[in-house]
Amino acid sequence: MILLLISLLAVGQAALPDSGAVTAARPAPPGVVKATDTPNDDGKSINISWSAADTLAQAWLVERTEPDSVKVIATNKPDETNYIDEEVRDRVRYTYRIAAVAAGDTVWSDPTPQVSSSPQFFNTNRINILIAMLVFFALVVYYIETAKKGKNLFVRRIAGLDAVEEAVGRATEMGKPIVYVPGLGSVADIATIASLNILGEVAKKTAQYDSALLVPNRDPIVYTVAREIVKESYTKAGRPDAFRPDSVFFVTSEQFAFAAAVDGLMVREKPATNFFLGMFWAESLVLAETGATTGAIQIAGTDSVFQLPFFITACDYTLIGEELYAASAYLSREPLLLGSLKGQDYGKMVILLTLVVGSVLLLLSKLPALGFFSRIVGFFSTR
Amino acid sequence: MKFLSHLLKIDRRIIYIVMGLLVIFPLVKPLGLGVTSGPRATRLFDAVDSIPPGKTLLIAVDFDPSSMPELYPMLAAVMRHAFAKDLKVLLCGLWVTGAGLADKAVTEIPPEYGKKYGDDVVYLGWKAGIDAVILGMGENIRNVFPTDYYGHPLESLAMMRDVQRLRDIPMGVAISAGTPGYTDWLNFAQSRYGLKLGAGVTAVSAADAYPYLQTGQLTGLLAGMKGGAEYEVLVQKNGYSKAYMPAVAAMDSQSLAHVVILLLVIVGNVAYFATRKRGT
Amino acid sequence: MHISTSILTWIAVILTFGIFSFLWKDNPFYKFCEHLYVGISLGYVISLNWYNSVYPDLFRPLFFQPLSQVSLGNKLLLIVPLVLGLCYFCRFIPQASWLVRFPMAFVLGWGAGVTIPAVFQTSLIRQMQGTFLTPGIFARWDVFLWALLSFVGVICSVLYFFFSREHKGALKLASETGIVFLMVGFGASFGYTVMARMSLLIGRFQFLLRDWLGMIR
Amino acid sequence: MKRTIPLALVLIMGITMMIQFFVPHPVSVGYYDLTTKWIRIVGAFALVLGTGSFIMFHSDKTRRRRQGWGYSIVAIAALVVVALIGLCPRIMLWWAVFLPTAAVVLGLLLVLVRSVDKLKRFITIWYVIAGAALLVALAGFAVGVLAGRFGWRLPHELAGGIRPGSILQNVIFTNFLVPLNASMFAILAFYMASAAYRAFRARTREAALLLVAAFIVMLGMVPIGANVPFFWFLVVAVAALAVAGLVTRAKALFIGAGMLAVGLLVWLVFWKFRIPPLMLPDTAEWVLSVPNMAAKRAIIFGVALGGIATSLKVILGIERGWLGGGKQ
Repeated sequence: MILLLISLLAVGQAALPDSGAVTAARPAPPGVVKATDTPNDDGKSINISWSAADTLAQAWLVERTEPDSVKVIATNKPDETNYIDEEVRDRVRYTYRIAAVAAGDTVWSDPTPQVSSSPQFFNTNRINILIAMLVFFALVVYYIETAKKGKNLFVRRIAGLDAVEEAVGRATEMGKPIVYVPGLGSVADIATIASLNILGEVAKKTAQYDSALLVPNRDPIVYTVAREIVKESYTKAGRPDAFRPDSVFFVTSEQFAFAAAVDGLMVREKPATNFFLGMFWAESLVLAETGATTGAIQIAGTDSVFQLPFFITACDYTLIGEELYAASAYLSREPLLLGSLKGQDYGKMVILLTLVVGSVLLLLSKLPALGFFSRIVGFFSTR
Repeated sequence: MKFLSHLLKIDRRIIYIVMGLLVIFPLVKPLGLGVTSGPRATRLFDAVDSIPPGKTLLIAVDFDPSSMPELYPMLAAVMRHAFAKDLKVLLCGLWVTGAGLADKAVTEIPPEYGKKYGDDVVYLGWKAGIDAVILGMGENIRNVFPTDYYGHPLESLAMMRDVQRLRDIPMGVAISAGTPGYTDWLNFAQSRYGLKLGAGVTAVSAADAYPYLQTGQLTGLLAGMKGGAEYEVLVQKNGYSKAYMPAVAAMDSQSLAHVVILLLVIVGNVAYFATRKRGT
Repeated sequence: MHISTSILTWIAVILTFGIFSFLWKDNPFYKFCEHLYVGISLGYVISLNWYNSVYPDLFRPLFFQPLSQVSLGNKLLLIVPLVLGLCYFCRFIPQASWLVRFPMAFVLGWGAGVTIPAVFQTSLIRQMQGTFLTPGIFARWDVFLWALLSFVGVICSVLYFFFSREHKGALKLASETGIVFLMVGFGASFGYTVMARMSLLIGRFQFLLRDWLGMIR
Repeated sequence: MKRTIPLALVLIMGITMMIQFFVPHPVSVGYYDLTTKWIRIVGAFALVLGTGSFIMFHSDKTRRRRQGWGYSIVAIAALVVVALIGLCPRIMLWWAVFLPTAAVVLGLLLVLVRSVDKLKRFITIWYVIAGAALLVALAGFAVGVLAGRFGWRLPHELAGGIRPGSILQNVIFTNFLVPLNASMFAILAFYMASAAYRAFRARTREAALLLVAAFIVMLGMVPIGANVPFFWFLVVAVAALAVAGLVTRAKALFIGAGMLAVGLLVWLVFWKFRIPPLMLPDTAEWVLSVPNMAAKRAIIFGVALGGIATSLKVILGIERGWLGGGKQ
């Protein structure tokens, strides 16, 4: 698209028409008249553009000649020197003429070469998106495959996990229970799945230290999955007998009723540590506040940007957005999670690299010699 | 220090009562603090103001009753501005629960300017399938909305004759309370069909709109009830409407409420740090 | 001060106080209002869905409009979404509950296929274009300073969420500055959220004072 | 068979829609229009899932008499009545009021009958509700047909179910849905107030920074902060830091207060000892359009890449959570 424009302008300056004797009133016929099939469209449209030879013209007439008819199809205001004709049929040959109209005089330009419209199979404006997609898809698929082949991919230990360790330890010393809320989302939410992975880890610790664990749920499916995970963790820690089935329970599906019920639980049980990991909505405020007033250490983690500010101020440690996914990937070592996390990580690196290199080149484009670098910004425009 | 630790034990219901009274008081006895219009609201106002008369302004009603206090004054103010400028107004919505609100606006506001339904204002109604609706409107509005919200076929409405698809509409204003909302109009209407877009959002999602303002994807932004009040003031100052301004009336309470929250946080923190020093 | 006499406004007021009573204590009146709300909103959505989507787009063209208006080809094409839609009902028939996967696959596949390019276009390519440092930043001292600050802010905030290397040395410094930007960003959202909640409360009081008690205009 | 075909369908739909994005050819545009129309219809049917699980959950709670089962009846009754009033094309208003009450009375009668032990075995409360609902539906349709034939015309605007713009829709919308929905969110303001007092603490450096940014935005965005110079805001901040340092004897707070005070002095000198004219709203606007914009843009990149990766895994069949348990 850019190349088209530049070639148009260049040609425009070179071949200025030298019309014959020009009477004062008669306007010169329009300069270079070009008619091209509109690029990157589904056909049936022709782009006509021309340049004004002088400023006398008060209007432009656009005339189309087809095999069987000649018709003036548009009158444009002086400043509009292009027109898109959309009443054309594909594969029919047309020619166009433009007239400059001024004070009764109509001076016609010579007709353009024959042109016909046709649909294109690839939208050249969107090459940048295609490249970005292919690069990122390659990264994600590559890392998921390597993770599946068992190659251990390095993921750094999230600071939040040390806080989890320390919080469970504190609860055991004080002999008080731990309340773990796996969020209000459903199994389809990524944050809920990440929270359930971390629940497995916390349950293993409470099994070893034999401290009480309470897991209230809002979604029936999440409830059943959570109970399986806690049971499995207790058996893995070698304490299947210590698992109390009623420690994982379903409360209600109404948002605020659930928050009120968990508040009641926290005030009654006076837990040493509260975990709020998963998907939360406006009720996060109610939970975090009551938890804070009971003096418990609170660790939160969610990917919902709206609730993060409240968790950050009301809780002792907060896993922000993707840190929650990274923590669950680190703990579960599950190839699917590790693979896509690494793929996104290096996707970010590609973005940052492009931004830095692009910016350097763009700033250099101020120097006369490297002017063409300024085309980089255009490459990132979207149509 | 004993007083401070006692301060922490205040029952939450006392805070509720204090909060309620402080919000009600300015509603009954206005403090008259006045509203100054910020750059983002003025930018949207100028964009709508620059639309030539007779052209159509698209307004997307993507919110529900729970965000009515913040977003309905914006809808009313933008519609009053459009009618005063003799623009045609085309309403549609991606939220099912927003249908009643658009219907209320279409019945209450046009009569103030003697505008007739069908000639000056049309409400297309709500359709399921968020991106499908916008993309469908891009190609041809009729195959998404064969009839308007009240069942009249689009051909029978005079105003719809020169509006076939999104390209025929110079500008749109997406008034949205979340998703689906202005991001979908950006993703599908602007990038594919080049629709110039302004947005009115609830205060909660206002901060997230700034990246789109900086790239120029959004032309102007109204943020929360304050944004509504700013637009109402601009519409009134330019003599486009003398109607009652609910958002401006609420601004005094809004100011007082913010100051109360600030004081609560500061006092809470002072009391917390003081007593924590004693190792409670 | 003239209290409204319309029974409908009184219903709205009673329901408002029903929900507000939850502030004092969770009580039967609140539970009644909350369950009423859940039931009404779902019933309302069902009827609107019928009038705005299912009836005009499917049932009317398929069953009620004659062949003169809707060609046989289009009618056959409409059978596909009808069958897919009905599969949703099988979710509650134990043996055939797997049929619900077909409409879900159709919707999920279509959604993912449309969203991916759109997200690349609007959230990635367009936002990257806005982040580049262009020669335009040398216009004025503050334009240059804030453009540089935003650029550094974006880079460091993205690096904070980088998990493939330990945060040591330069990466540690970058993620430290990143967290500062993130916290200011969350602070801005916090401020706006407070503003939003207050507006909603003021809106409710405006309803009570104006439509019910008639104390304000 | 039960897993391979859905996975194939998700793959085909995903790939074709992605390719379609790059091909402007009329065939691709035609394919696109067709699938968008289908999606709108299938999307509307998805509501069946939500309604179904809602009714199952509440009816199960009623049958098992779990705590609060009475409210579940309210929920189901509200759903049935509003849905029926909405869907019946020409139900007349007083029929719409008369029939539900008749159904409820019938329901109560059956409950009484059911409390008699003999009958308990074969009439459960759930059948009562189903019976009442069926009765209302049949009566509504029958009346609609009869009204049509015998021309029992009520004033035009009273009839028409929840037809867009009909009187019934306004009544249900403005007097039931609006107050409930709006009040449900309005009580959040009260929670905000009590949480502000009892939970929002500057526990860590990050939380303190968050609260300061929040204060600037909150004051800057309301009329009361309109003509407050940012300079005074910083003076208050210095005082607060100093007091906090005094109370907790934390050296860091003192250093912070000192550095900020020096900064203020330099700024004052720069403005030749006049109060710098930078107002709070402009500072809030700066906080929003520079640091906040950078942070939110970084979050947009993260969320976009995360969303794309998840969508890709769904299309390629790597992520199969949505298939649900299932036998094979």
